[in-house]
Amino acid sequence: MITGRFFAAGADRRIAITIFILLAVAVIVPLLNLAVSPANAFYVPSYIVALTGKYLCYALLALALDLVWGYCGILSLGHGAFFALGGYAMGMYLMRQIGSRGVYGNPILPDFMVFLNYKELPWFWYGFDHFWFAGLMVLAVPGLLAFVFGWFAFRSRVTGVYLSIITQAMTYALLLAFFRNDMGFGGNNGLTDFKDILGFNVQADATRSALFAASAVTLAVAVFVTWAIVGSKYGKLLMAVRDAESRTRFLGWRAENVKLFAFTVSAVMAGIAGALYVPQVGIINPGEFEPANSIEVVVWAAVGGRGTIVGPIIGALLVNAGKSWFTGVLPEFWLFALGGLFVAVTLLLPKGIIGMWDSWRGNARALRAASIAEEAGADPDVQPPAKIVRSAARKPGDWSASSPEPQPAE
Amino acid sequence: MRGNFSTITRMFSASVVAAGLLMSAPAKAADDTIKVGILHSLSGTMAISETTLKDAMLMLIDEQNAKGGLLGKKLEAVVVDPASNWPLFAEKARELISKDKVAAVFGCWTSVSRKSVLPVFSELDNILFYPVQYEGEESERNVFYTGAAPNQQAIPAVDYLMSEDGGSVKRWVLEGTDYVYPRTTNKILEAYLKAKGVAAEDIMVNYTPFGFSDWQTEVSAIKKFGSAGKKTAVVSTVNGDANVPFYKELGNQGIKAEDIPVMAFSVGEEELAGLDTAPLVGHLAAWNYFESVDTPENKKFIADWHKFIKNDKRTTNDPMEAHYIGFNMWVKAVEKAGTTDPDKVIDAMIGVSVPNLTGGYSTMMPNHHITKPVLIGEIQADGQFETVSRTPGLVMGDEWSDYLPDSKDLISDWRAPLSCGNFNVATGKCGGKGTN
Amino acid sequence: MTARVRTASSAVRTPNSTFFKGHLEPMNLFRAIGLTLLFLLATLSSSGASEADLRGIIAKFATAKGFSEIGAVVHELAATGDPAVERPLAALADGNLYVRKADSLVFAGKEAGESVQLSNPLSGEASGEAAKDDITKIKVNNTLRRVIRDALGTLTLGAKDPAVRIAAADTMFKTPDAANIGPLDTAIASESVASVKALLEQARAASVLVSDQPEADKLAAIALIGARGDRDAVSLLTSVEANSTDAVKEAATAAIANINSTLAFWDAGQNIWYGISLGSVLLLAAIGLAITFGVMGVINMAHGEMVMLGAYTTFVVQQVIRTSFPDLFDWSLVIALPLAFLVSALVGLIIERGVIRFLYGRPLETLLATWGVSLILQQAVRSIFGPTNQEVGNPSWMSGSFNVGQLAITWNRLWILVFALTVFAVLLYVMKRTPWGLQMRAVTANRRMAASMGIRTPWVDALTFALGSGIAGIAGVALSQIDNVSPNLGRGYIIDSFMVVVFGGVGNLWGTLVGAFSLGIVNKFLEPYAGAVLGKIVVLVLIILFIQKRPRGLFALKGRAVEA
Amino acid sequence: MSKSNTILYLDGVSVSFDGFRAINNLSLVLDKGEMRAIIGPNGAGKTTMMDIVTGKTRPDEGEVFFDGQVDLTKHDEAEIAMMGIGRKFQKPTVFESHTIEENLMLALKGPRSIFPALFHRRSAAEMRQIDDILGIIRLGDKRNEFAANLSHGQKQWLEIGMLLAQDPKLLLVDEPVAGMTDAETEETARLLKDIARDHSVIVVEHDMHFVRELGVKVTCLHEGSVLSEGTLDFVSADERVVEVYLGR
Repeated sequence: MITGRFFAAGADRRIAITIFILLAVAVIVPLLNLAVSPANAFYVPSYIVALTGKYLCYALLALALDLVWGYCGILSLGHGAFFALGGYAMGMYLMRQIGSRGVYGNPILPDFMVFLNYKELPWFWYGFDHFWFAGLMVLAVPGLLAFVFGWFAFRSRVTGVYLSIITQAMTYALLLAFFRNDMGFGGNNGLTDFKDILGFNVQADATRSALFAASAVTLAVAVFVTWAIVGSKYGKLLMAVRDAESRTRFLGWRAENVKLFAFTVSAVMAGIAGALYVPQVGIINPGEFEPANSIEVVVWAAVGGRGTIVGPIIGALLVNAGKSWFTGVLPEFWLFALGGLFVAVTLLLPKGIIGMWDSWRGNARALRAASIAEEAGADPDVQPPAKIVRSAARKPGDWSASSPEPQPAE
Repeated sequence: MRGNFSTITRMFSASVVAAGLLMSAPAKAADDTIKVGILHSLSGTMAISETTLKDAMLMLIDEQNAKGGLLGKKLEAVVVDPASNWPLFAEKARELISKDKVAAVFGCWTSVSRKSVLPVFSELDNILFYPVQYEGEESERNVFYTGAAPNQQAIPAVDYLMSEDGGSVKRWVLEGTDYVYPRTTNKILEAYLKAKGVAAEDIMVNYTPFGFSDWQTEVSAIKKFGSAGKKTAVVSTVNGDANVPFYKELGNQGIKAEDIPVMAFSVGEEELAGLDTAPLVGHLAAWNYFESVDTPENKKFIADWHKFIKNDKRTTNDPMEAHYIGFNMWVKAVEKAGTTDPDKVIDAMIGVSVPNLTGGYSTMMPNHHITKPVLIGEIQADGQFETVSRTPGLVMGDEWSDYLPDSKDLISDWRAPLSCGNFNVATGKCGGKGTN
Repeated sequence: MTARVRTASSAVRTPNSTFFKGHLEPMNLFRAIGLTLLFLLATLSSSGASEADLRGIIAKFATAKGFSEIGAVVHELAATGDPAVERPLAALADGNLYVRKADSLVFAGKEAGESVQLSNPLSGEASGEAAKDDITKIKVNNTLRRVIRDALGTLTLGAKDPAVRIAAADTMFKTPDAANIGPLDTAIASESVASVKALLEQARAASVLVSDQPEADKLAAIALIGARGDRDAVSLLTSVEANSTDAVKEAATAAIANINSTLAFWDAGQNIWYGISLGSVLLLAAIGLAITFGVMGVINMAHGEMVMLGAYTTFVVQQVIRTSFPDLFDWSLVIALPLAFLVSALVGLIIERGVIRFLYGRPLETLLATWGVSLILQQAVRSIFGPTNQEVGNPSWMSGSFNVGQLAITWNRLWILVFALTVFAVLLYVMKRTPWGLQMRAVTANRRMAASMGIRTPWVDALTFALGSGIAGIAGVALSQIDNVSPNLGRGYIIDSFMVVVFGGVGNLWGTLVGAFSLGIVNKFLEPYAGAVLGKIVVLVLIILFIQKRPRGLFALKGRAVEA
Repeated sequence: MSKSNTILYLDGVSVSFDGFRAINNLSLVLDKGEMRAIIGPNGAGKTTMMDIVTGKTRPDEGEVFFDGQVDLTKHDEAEIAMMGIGRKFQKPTVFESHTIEENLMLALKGPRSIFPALFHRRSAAEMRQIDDILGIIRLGDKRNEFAANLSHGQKQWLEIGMLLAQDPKLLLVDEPVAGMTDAETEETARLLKDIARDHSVIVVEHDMHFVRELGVKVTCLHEGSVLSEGTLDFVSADERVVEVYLGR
C-alpha cells in the first residue's frame, strides 16, 4: 500500500518529487563540483557545496522538529540539544581519528585532554574510535535522552507552553554542562581540528561532496520515513493527539506513548542531522545547545509551513540562505530581518509558504476536487484529492486553543 | 495535478537557486584592489568586544589607502558578520577566501572562533591575524598571533605581584570563567607558582560560567581565603560580561585593592567603560598596551581613532594595538614579497619589525608570535590604567608553555628547513603537523 | 596633638632583633624603617616640624625614583607627626600630586579638562594652572597606598570625627606593630565613645601580640581578639599562631577554632542572605512575567528586553544628570524609576497592540512572535547605543556594605530586596484592591462575562500587558546596579524568570514570590559545594523534575478539569 | 448492595477541589444492560462523576467498581477505555483535521499500541464495521468529509459513532442533544435506545423531553450526591427536585 500511495496522485506526489529532487541533487552537485573545471559556468565551487551541505542538515533538523511540532503540537524549544548530541557523538569519533596527529602527538588523548592534564581517556570516550559505535551513539544518545525526558514529561501530562519551557530548560542545562571543562568534552572550544572520516580527509573536495551527497540522501530517506509515519494509522493518531488529546485517551490510546514515539524518532533524526553537520562545518561546541538556536529552528519550520513535510525543508533552506546573505552584505540588519521574520510569519503567514501556496491554489481546485471526490468516494484505497493539504493546520491556531481570546495559562 | 509538480519544482529551485545566487552574486573581482577580510562578530554576545576591532581595521585600511595603498593598488575591506556563532565563523572565513578572494583576514576573538576557522585557513591557504591574548598551545602556519601568549601577560603579572612593588603576594586566588583560556592560563600559573615555592594550600582556583552575574558567594569566598594572615591577590581570567558584576560586588563588599588586589587579563579600557571605576582604583591588569601610554605614536593613534569613529569618548585597547601591529606587519611583508600571495607573504612575515604603540618595535618571530613589552597597570578613577610596571625589554611570545608537562618539549619554527609548529626537541620529530 | 606625640615619644622602643624575627618581609621593613624615623624625629622635635621642613621633605617627591624611594619620602613625611602632612599624603594616595617639569616644584592638582588646577600641597592655596604636558603625576601603586594608609592611620588616631578614628583603629588592627602600643594607650585613655574604644583596645591587643611583651599580656590580648570573632581576627591570629610558641600558640589555636565555629554558623546565615538577595533579583525579573504569563497567558519572550530597556533608561537619565545636573546624581535612580516604567510600558503597549492581540489563544505563536520582537529590540538598542557596556553608576546610598554580627550586607543588595518586596506589595495591592485589578481578575476569570458587564476587555488586556512590561522596566533600573548594561542584559534573565514563574505556579503572585526566594536560596546553598555552574545545572534539573511532579507549579490552582 | 451483576458501582464517593466538594458521598449502581438518565442542576457533579468513572479524576474516598470486580480508581483513562467504558463529552470532541472515516478508524476496537498502528493496514472487516457504523449514525455520504466541516449535530453523532466503534460495555453520554433541532433530538433518542439494547448507558441531559423520550430510570444529582432516583414521573414529583432543579 505504501508503494501504492507513493506513486499515487495528490499531496503524496509532492513527496515523491521532493525525494527525486534531493536524490538528483545528491548526484549532480558533487559531479558539478568534482568533474567540471572551475572555469566552466556550471562549476559548483566547493564552498557552495559545503554551505548547502550544511543547509541540508538544518533542513533535516527542521523536518525532525516539524514531526513533533507540526504533526503532534509539541513545540520543542530544545531540539538543538538532540542535534548537538548527535554532533558530539560524531565529533568524538572524528577526534579519535586524529590519532597521533594532534599537536602533542598523543595517540590516545585528544589535544584538549592533554593540556588539561587528563591521564587517561574518560570511560565515555571508549568505543568512539569505531565508526559503527559512534554511529550507534548518534542514534542512541539523542534517542535515549528524548525517551527519558519524554517519558517523564508526557506521562505527567506536561503540555503546551510548559513543555516548551522545560525543553528550553533542558537544552540550557546541557549548554551549561557542556561548557564545563571538567565534563571531558572540550568545554567552550568543543571538538575541532578533525582530520579524517572513515579514512578520507575531511577537507578534501571529494569527501565534502560525499558528505553533501550523504546529507541529501539522508534527507530524502527522512522525508520518506516521515511521510510513511505521517500517512500510517499512527500518523493519524499523532494528529488526533494534537487536535484532541483527551479524546484519544478516552478511546483507549495512550497519548503519552504516541507522543513519546514521535518525540524519540524526531530526536534521532535531529541527532543524525547533527552527525552529518559536524564533519561539514569542522567543529562542534556547546554553542549548539544555545536555546536561541533551537528557537531559530522553529522559525524555519514555521516559514516553510509546519504540519507539512516539504515546508520545513524549504523554510530551512530559505532562512539560512537569507542568513548567509545578510551576514555577508548587511551585517547590522540580520537580527532585524530574523526578528521581523518571526513576527511576520506568525502574524501574516501562519501556514507558512506551503500553506499560502496551497490556499491560493486551493480555491482554483476546489470545484474540480469536489467532483472527483464524488467519483472516487466509494473506493477506499484511492485517496481523494484533498481540498487542502490534509495534514496542515486548517486554520491558524487550530490546535493551539479553541478560543481566540487570551486564556490564563493552565 | 500538474500544479503540484510545478509547485514543488519552483519552490525547490527557488530556494536552491536563491542560496546559490546569494552566495555568488557580488563576486565582482576588481583587479585594481587588494581585498582584506574582516571577520569580527557584529551581533550576538561577542559583538561587545569585536565591533571595535572591525572599526579599527577599517580605520587602518583607510589610512593605508590615504598613504597610497599597497603595491600601487587600493585596499578594500570586506566586512562579514559571523554573529558570535562558531560554525558561522568557518563558513564566513570560507566565503571571504573562496568568494571574495581576500589576501588576508584579520579577525576572531574567542579561542573557539579561531579553532573553528583554522582548518579553513590551512585548507585554502590564507592568512589569519589573530589579535587577542590567548592560551597559547598552538602555532599554525597560516595564523599570526599578534595578541599575547600566556608568558607575555600572565607570568610577568604574577612576577609583579610577587615583587616588593606588587606587595609580595603569598596567597593566590585564580578566578576564571570556565573555558580554555582561563583553564590553561591557570594551569600554567599553578605550575609556575609551585615552582616558585608557593604551597598548594595557598592557591585557590575557581571557575564560573560565562556571563555570570551573581558573585556574592565567590567574592565572599575570596574574602575568606584572604583572611589567612598572608598577603593575598586574585588573578582574574574572568571573561567579558561577567567582569562588571564581579567588580561591582568586589567594590560593594569592600575589598580594596590595597588589601586584596585583583590582577585581570581580560579587562581592558573597553570593559572599564561600563563601570564606575572609583571603587576599583588600584586593581590591576596586565596587557601589552594601555591607552594611557604616553608616546607620540599612541597619541596619534588615539587622535586618529577619535576622528575616525567620531566620538571622543571611545577608548582604545590592547587588541586594537595588536591589529595595528599585525596590519602594519602584513603591509610590510607584502611590500617585501612584492605580492599578496599568501605563501610568499607567510614566508616574508618572519622577521618583519614594525613600531608598536608603546614606544618600541615588535618583531614577528619564527613561531608566528610577536615580541611585546608587558605592562602592568592600575585602574584609575577616570577609567584608564596607569602603568606601574613594565618589563625591561621585549618579551617573545612563547606558544608552548614551559610549565605544562606536555608542551615543554615542543617548539615552533616556521622557517625552512624545520617548518614545523610543534617540533618535539626531545624526540627530534615534528609532531605530525605542518610539514605540508 | 603635641601632647600625644610627646607621650608617644616617651614610649618609643627601638625595634630590636626579636621584632624583626620572622618578619623580614619588605612591607614590614618599610614600616619598621618608617616608624623608626617617625619616633626618632618625634623625639627630636617635640612640637612638630616647621612648615619649611615639611616643604623640604615634600620637594623630595620630585626627585624620588621608583615606588620605594617615594615610599621613603612618605615615611619621612609621616615621621614628622605633623597633622599638616595629611593633606599632601591624601593627595598622593589619590594620585593628585604633581611635579612641575619646569622647576621641579611639587603641587597638589585637580584635573580640569586638558589642564590641571594646581595648589599648594600643604596649605591648599591655589597656585595657578598647568597644561597636562607640563607636569608629571607622581605615581602611586597599591603598596604605596597601603603605606600611606598606615601612616595616616597613626596620624588620625586623635581626629575629631569618630568615623576617622574607627578607620584608624581598623588600619592599625590590620597592620599590628609593637610601636603602636604607646599611641594607642594614649588614644584609649582619652577616648570617650565606647565602640571606638573597644576597637582601639583590639588594635592595641593586636600590637601586643607582635611585641615582646610578657606571655600573660599576650594571652589577654588573644582573649580580647578572640572575642572580636571576625575574619580579620582569624587572619591576625593565624599569623600569630605561626610565629609563636607554647601557651600563646595554643591559645591562638583555640581562639581560631572558637571563632571558626561561630563563623560557620554565620556562614549559613550569609548563604541565606545571598540566597534571599539572589531571590530578590529573580523576583524582580520574574514579577512582570508573572503578570503577562500568569494572568494573561501570554508568553512574552521579549520580557528580558523590557528589563534591558529599563536599564538603558537609567543610563540615559544618569547621562543627562551627569552633564546637566550633577548634584542630583544620588537621585538618579528615583528619577529613572517612573521613566523606566513608562518607557517599557509604552513599548509593551505597542507590542500588545501591534502583535500580541492578534495572537490571543495561540500561546505558542505568541512565543515565537515575541521572540522575534526581542531580537529586533536587542539589535535596535545595539544600533542606537552601540554594542559595548554602558556605565551606570551606583548612587552613594547604594554603595558599600555594613555588618550585622558577622554578616556582611551590601547596601545595593539590601535596597534591591526592599525594592523587590515593595514592587511586589504594590502589585498585590493593585491586583486585589483597586478597580483596575478587579477588572483584570474578572477578565481572567471569565472573559465573556466581563465583557458583557461592560468591561472593555481589549483595554484591560493592553493595560495589563503594559503593566507587566512596565514592571520589567523598573526591574531593569534595579538590575542596572548589579549587572552589565548591554544589549544582552535581558537574555540572561529570561530563562530564569520563566523557571521562577513556572516553578511558583502560574497565575499566582505569591507563588512567584516563594518560587523566586526558594530558587535563590537553593542555588546559593549549592554553589559553595557544587560550584556555580554545576549548582545552576542541578537547579535546572530539579525544576524539570519538579514540573513532572506538579505540572502546574508549587501554588497551582486545582479545579475541575476545564476540558470536555 | 452486591457488586455482582452491576456494570457500574459507586459507593460513598467524595472528591473536593480546593475545599469545594464537587462529589459528596455519592452512591450509584447501574445494572448490566441498563440505561440510566442523570439530571441535575449545573454544578451538581454530573461531569465530575463521569471524570471519576473514566479515570480522569481520582476520588478522595469511596469505591468505584466496573463490571462488578474492576476497581476503576486504580486505572487511568486509556486502561479504562480499553476495559470498555466509552465517553462522549459535553462539547462534541472529534478529530477535526481527519475525515469521518479516519475518525472511526482510530476509534475501532483493536490493539492500542504504537507499532501495530504504525504498520496497520485496513482490512475488509474493518471497512465493513465502519460502513455499519456510518449507517447507524447516518453519515454514510460524508465518509471522506473532514470532521471540521460537519454541523454541530453531526459532530455529536460522529462522536457517538466513535463510541460505538470502540464497542464498549458501558457508554457515558454527556448532553448528547445540546444544540440539536427537535428532529435531530428525536433521532438521537432513537439511536440511544437502539444502542441500549446491547450496551449499558448513562446519559446526562438537561432536556426533559429527551429524557422522557428515553423512558428509563432517572437519577437526580444535587450538590454532589443523589437527590432522588426512580422513574421520571417519580423524580419530577419529588419536592426537593422541584425545589432545586425543575423549578415550580
